[in-house]
Amino acid sequence: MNSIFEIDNLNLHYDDFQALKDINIRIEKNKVTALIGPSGCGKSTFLRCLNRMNDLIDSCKITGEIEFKEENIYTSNYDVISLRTKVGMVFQKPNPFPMSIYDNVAYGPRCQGIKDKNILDEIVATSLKSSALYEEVRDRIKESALSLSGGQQQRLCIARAIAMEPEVILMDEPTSALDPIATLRIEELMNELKKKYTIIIVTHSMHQAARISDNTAFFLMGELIEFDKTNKIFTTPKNQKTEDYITGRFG
Amino acid sequence: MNSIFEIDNLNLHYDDFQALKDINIRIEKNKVTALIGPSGCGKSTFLRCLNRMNDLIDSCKITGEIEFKEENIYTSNYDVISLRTKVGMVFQKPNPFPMSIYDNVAYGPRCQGIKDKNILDEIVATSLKSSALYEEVRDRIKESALSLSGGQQQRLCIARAIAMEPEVILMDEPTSALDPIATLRIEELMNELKKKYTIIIVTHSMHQAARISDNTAFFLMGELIEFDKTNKIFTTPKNQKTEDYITGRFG
Amino acid sequence: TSNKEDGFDKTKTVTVYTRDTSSGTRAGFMSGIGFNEATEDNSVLVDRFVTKDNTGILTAMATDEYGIGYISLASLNSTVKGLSFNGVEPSIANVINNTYELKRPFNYVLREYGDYNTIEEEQIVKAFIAFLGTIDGSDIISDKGAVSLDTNYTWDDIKGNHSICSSDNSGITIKFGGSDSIEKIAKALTESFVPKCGDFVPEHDHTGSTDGFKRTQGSEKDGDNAKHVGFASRPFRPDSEVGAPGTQGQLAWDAIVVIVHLNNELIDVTALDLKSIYDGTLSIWEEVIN
Amino acid sequence: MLNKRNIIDIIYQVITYLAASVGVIALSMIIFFVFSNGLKLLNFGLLVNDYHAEFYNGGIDDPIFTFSHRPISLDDKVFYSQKWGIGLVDSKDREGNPIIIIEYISGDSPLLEIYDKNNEESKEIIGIDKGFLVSKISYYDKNTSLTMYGAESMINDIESTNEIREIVFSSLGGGIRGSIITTLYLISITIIIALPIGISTAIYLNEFSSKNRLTSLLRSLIETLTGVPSIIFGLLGLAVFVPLTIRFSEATSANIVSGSLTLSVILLPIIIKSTEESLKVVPDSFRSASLALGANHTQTTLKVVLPSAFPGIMTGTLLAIGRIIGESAALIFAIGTAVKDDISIFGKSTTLSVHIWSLMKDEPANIELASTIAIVILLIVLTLNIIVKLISKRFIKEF
Amino acid sequence: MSTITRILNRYKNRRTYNKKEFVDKIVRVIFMMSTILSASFIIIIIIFISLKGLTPFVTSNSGIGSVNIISFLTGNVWLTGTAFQSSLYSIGFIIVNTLFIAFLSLLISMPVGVLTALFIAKIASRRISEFLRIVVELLASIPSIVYGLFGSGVILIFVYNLAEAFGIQSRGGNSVLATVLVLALMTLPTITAISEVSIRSVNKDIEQGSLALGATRTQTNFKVILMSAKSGIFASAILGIGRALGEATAVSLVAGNSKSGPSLGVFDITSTLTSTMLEGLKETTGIDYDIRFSVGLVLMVVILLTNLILNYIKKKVGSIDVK
Amino acid sequence: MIQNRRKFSIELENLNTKVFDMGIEVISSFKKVLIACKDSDIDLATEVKEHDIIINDIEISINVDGYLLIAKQCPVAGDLRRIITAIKISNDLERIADYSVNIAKYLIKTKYDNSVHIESISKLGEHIIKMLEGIMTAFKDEDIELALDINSMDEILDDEYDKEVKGLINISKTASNIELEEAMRALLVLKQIERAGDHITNIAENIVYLVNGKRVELN
Amino acid sequence: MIQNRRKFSIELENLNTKVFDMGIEVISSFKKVLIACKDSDIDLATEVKEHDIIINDIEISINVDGYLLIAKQCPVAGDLRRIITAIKISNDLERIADYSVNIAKYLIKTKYDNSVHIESISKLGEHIIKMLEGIMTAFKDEDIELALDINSMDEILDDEYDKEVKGLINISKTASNIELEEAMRALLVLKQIERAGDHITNIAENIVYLVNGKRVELN
Ligand SMILES: Nc1ncnc2c1ncn2[C@@H]1O[C@H](COP(=O)(O)OP(=O)(O)OP(=O)(O)O)[C@@H](O)[C@H]1O
Ligand SMILES: Nc1ncnc2c1ncn2[C@@H]1O[C@H](COP(=O)(O)OP(=O)(O)OP(=O)(O)O)[C@@H](O)[C@H]1O
Ligand SMILES: [Mg+2]
Ligand SMILES: [Mg+2]
Ligand SMILES: O=P([O-])([O-])[O-]
Repeated sequence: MNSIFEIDNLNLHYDDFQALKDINIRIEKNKVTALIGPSGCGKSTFLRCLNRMNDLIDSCKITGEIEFKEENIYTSNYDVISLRTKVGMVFQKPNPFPMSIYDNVAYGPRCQGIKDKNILDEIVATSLKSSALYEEVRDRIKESALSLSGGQQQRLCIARAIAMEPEVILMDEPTSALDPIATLRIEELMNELKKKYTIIIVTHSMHQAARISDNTAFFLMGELIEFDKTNKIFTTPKNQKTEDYITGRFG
Repeated sequence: MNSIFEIDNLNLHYDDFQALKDINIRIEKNKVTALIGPSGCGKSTFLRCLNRMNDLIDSCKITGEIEFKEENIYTSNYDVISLRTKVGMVFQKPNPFPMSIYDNVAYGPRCQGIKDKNILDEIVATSLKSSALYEEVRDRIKESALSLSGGQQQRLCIARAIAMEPEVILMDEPTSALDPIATLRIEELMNELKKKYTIIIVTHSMHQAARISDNTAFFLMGELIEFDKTNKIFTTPKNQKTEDYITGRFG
Repeated sequence: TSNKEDGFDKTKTVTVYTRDTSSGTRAGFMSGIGFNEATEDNSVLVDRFVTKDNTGILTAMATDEYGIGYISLASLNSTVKGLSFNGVEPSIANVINNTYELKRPFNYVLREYGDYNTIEEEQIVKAFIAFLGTIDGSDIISDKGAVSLDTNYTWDDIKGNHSICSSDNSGITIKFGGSDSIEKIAKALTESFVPKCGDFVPEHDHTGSTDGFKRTQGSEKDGDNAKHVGFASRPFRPDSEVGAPGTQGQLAWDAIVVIVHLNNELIDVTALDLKSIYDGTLSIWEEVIN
Repeated sequence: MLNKRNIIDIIYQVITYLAASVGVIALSMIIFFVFSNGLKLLNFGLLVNDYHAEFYNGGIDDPIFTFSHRPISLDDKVFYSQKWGIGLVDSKDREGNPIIIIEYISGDSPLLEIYDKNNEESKEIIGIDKGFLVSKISYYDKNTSLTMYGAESMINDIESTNEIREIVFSSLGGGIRGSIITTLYLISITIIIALPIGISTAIYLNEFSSKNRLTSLLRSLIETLTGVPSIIFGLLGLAVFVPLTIRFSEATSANIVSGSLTLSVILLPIIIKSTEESLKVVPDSFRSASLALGANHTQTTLKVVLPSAFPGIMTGTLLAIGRIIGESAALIFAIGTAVKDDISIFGKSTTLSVHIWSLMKDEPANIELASTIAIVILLIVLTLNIIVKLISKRFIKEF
Repeated sequence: MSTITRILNRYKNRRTYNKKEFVDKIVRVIFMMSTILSASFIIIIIIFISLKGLTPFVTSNSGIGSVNIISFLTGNVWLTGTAFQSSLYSIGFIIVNTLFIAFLSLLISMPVGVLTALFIAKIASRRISEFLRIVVELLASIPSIVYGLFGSGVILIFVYNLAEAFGIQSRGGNSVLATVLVLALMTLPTITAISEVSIRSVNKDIEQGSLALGATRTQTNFKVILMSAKSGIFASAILGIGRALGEATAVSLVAGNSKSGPSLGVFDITSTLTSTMLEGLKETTGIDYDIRFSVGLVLMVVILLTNLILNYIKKKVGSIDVK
Repeated sequence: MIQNRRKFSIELENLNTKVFDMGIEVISSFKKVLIACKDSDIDLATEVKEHDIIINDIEISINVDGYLLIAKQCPVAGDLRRIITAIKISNDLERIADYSVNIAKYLIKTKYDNSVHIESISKLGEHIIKMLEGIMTAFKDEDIELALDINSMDEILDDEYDKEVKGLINISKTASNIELEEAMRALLVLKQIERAGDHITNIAENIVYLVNGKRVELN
Repeated sequence: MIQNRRKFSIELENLNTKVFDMGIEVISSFKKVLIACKDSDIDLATEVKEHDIIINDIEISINVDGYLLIAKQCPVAGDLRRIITAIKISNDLERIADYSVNIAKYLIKTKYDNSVHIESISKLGEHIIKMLEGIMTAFKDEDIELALDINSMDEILDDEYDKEVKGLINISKTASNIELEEAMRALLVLKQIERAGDHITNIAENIVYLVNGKRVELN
């Protein structure tokens, strides 16, 4: 298995509360990995470990190892900023910056110090194309990103992440604020993207996980209950808890 | 067919924009009727016609007839306030008032002028029981409603509507802000409630409509494309547009 | 190039500080130095003069080494240097003996007799004015830094004439207003007079000399801010502020001191020099000091 | 590339920290200025004492001298008269003026016999004591001893005299109790007037009005009010509210009510704005929910919308109170500058900040006391701040 | 049918609804009256100020002659020449001074205030920011006279010494600079407080979005957070400039109250509409009194126009994307 | 706990019950047709033939229900297996019922006496009924062991049938026409039974799949 | 337009193709076994027998795919019908393949010459292949008309078989043992063909259901 993330014995505490318990998992490259589980089970927390967004939370303490491309990202001299350029993230609510569409996409590269107009233009165009947004916005690329619809905004956020040419894209419930048609669009998009990127997605919707992912991890109360091929999980899960959850018995 | 609402040639304009086009429909009593359709097709607008909540929108102009229990509700001397006590409503986001649980449920009856503590107590208890919340909150009925979880809050909103002993409950995407477990709870609850009330629910989720409703109406761009038994709609819809929509081809 | 030695550089320009045109101090000062045109007219003054209030001038002189300004003698303190005027040192003694010429009168004005709500009010006001003329009154005026007028009888001597003062007046309010320069003195006067006159209630609302006349006998005498007694820190205007006979009078003199920074070498200044400084003829300190 | 990025980053950081420290330092400097000037005068007495000193005119008819010696314990600064058995010391009052204080009076001093001269019949003994101020002593035979000449001269004068015509004692005045009370009155009355009108207006604009020309006209008129400088409000108060209160109440001049009315006008746009903001934050779904339950507009507004907007309105009110406390320009006209001890709402009196203003108008200005009052204002605002925070926190927590 | 149902139905069918709608109407009228009352004050003020303020232009001012409104608005000396000559009141230079000072003070207080707000909201530790927030809120409600006090006690000396260090002889520190500093200081808490609120209310999502793109904290703060809070920041500027334009007492303590101008050098003495209006307001009569209301009228117009312009810019800036 | 999806659970349960009931009906059909064979009871055979309509209806109803459940409830994992296996098992049961009907049809059509070969018919008949009963129990109890046991019983059926065929071929040279005809008729009946056995194998496969999600190829 | 669910549509398409391919395989099996009959080609028969494994695998794969698609995509309406009919048709196809295997097995087991009855076998064999080809075309084109036509062709099969049975019974009294045996063997082969026809009826039913969602009971 060609894994891009290798997580060993990951434990995470918020102050005294243990949010993740002894997680061991290997995330496959160029695959879509879905994280499912009931509310509060630690999906988002886990996801945010992978690009060290948890660093922002003071009370958060981490032990264990997370290796990204065979390098432990939780060492003190690891370059977090460059990690985040390699591991992009898309959030639950579309959160475009209040700037033009162009500036949104160019934001990341500019932060990296790229100033050349031509290069930026190309990055923006490519990213928008990859996120299947280009056709819809080409004529108003200088308009405010906030004028886009919810689904378009979310694709813009994906374009923004892609503009950094990351290797992994983390998505935390990226469609939960969208209507079903927009959701389908994003799902299709993920299907395209996985050819180039590794995608890890948190989703509340079992069926979304089933539809789009190659592998599925089921979390429960901070524990990784089951991790397997999605086909396996949704047809013949090994663990009764998983079965209970995906069939809606749980609660 | 024992219909509680009879809508004939309903047309609705927001200023120049026609949001509903010549709708004819009969809503069956003590059944769950689901309204589905893509975003902006007029589901909510239609729903809000039924208890004249559209009155609040200045630009909204209505023609056609809506008969509730064989009385046209859009006549000038029709008593809107009493209509709203008979046609309750539950909204997309759980919106309990920032008061205690008790006060939330007692709000409607109190607005009607009921002051007797005993009667109110009983109304509150009955409504909470009917909405399957009583057991969970009985010990903290005087606490703030905002301390409840999202799913509980939504059930509280249902209890609040039930407290008026309405005949119809309108629900506008009542579960779209909830997690899947809470959603299942609400769906179960609706199943109970339909024994006593007529329920009309707008939902974005085709599958929710399939799961819970007896009849389904499919709207598209302000038109009622198909209205039939849910079993029919989700297995063998008559209209190709309906099939396209429910199978996700549409968009 | 700086010729600064001992912290004072004579080649610098004089910064002229003045009160605004409505000020009684300014009126007194300008007439004292023979520059009457400047009383209510800024155009005759040197360019770029600075307009400040009393405190402003005082504090400015503590900072601005090259400034010159004027204040009431009562306000003079050790943070600035008060100059002799025409060779006479500014002191109360010199004011009393009339050698110090830079001064202005503190005046009062009453409501017209008969124009009071009650007879008691009128009598208390009369008693108060009488009190101003006693040694007890002038003691208080002196205590507050102004220069009192000559007198030789005490309140005890005349209090028999004012029977109103032996009754209980605690329900009667007497309103005082006018110049705010006189506010402190007026307050001290009423404070000490109140127990002597049946504990009437004094109410001080000092808003400026002009209001002194305006609110007792002028345009606002029947208005909401009407006063029983008004004060003015300047002579009443002969054209517009002439009251009924016996209702106006002087209660004290106020000496005006020309002040400069402590570092300034100047110790004495003449009226002519001052006029030249204020009209801009002398603009460099060298010209003044030599 | 990374290096350059780091450098730019650091530059920005430095700018931020620099600006923030300039800001913080400037703000702290003001606080420091206020405290360093005002702290020494701040004591409980200042807060509760009268502004006006109580004066006693003392007389003594036939003093009997016993010549008591100067007690050794007395400080060197104290000047002592053996004849009269009294020790005086120079000091300064709260406003910075020189005063003379009785530091010691011996048990057999003839001065203990002093009676109230204004009450000739009863000749009630005043009973002077340590701590009294002696503002002057006058004699039959020579010039009066005045405070301005100092304690030493007063002792010398008295020591050489056998008869005293009159001796004036007083309490220590200059307390700001009256101004504090006025300020509190003003706050309460202003809030009582402005809050209902402001909230009603906000409710009308936000909940009841339909979107038409008239509404937007009313709204812009009210917004325009924000741009009016407060001195103009003062003139309005003077021209409108002072006469109004005089016409319709026992008031005879500018008074607390006229001041409150003026402040109310100043506050209206602030209260309306902040109430509207907090009404806007109330989710529309609350309104819909209430209406859908068969409540009418009034019930919806009063029972649901207003309570939800409560914390916001509280904050707005706090802002308004801050404005009341800090306002001086308008009040100078609308309430006047008379400092009083007996406060009545239709009487004259003045607030803390006008008090500061008049102190600044004194010749010379009394910066210390002004700073002390500023400290008091700060403390009041701080207290209010904390109270409001606690209330709204509690409110938020509970509901 | 349960008893409750019966009771409820009784209530529901009691036909109290007409009464309810009637109550609605009454309440509506009451609230509308409040609104009209609130709105009427500005009209009263305008009428009142105009009555007085327009008098000098339309009457002969008891024989002195009416003031020429054009020269009043454009001239550059205030009451020089023989007193009470109607043609000699001019405030053109004062308008320039006022705007210049307000602009400069904003130039100082905006960056400092906004960055301080940024510091409080985003950089400082929780305790420090809590503390600073309280300090700022306190300072926002200190009477402006205290700022004047600070100005005359500290800033004048500072400016005087500063000028001296530059080899310039200032007029005791009374100057444009001192005025600007006092106003900047005075508006600082307001600007800081409001900007801080709007910075704090910037959606966390946006911040995280930026960080997740590999932007540094600083880049995030400057490029995204300030950008998103710009409408609040602008609102604070509008309020700040309003305060700066309308402030009278503090300004008159440090401006030097020049009578001619305009004063564009930083160490020049200056004057503002408010200080001019306030000066001797109580001591004057006739035209000399009324003309100050004319100044007040001009001040109101200036403030309103400034607000309009700033609001316009705000709208523009709100929709245009600043990089 | 199952609170959340009570309705769905009930519907699943109903589907299960329907399948089980269908099994009961099929068993009763088979029993009846065997009795008819034994007793040459044409009426009973006719009854069995007509009863087939009911069984067909049950199958259709299971299909419709299963299909609706899938469409409406989006089942996954065990739930989905249950529905799909219900559909498949009902299909097999319907086939099995058809075989009983086939036998009944022969009876009716030929109206002949089967008493000669009745022994082996009875024997296999009882055997198949045992298997049917067993497999339905296995289905009900989700008992894989039992299902596999039942499955292996099919071999006996096959052996028996082979034996019978061999016997038939053996006697065909010597036997009388009538004997031959009787034997052939018996063979046809036995053939139906044997084929029913095959379907039981299918059911067993489906039970295994239902319970543990594994597809096994039995027999 | 289909943009939104391209992946799903492709998967559905694949499933369809698999079913069609399976049909092709089954047809080829049948064709081969008929040739084997004609030519008594045991090798070919063995090949057919072994080929069955592949067909079984396809069926399993269709089942697995269908099941996964249901579990993962929550299909409704036409989509769901397509999956379920795919599963059902594959089941029938597998059965049909089994019959061809049965024939092959007989051939191998008996190693006898079938030339006597080869005519009717060939005739019915060609008929069934026509039916198979027709039904797969109907499936591919979702052509209900064609499906119903093919369905009615089943009657010919039944008639032919009945005729053959009657013929067999007729000759059984007079015919030689060998003749009899040949006739019986032919009968068994024909029986397989006849039963394959029944399954084609099922497929036709399923095609109707697939296209318009109606359940019909054919034959
Ligand atoms: N900053 C925090 N401080 C303390 N506890 C936290 C924090 N963030 C999350 N938690 C707790 O950690 C647990 C896991 O949270 P997390 O957000 O990862 O859940 P989740 O699985 O993403 O839930 P959801 O589906 O609701 O997003 C929860 O119990 C939550 O209350
Ligand atoms: N107040 C309004 N003024 C003008 N147009 C409106 C208004 N409310 C809704 N519309 C328009 O009417 C159409 C129908 O809106 P409606 O809210 O009923 O859609 P919906 O089907 O409920 O959509 P959604 O699923 O997004 O809630 C939309 O095009 C919408 O833009
Ligand atoms: Mg989460
Ligand atoms: Mg809607
Ligand atoms: O100079 P005055 O303040 O006393 O008028």
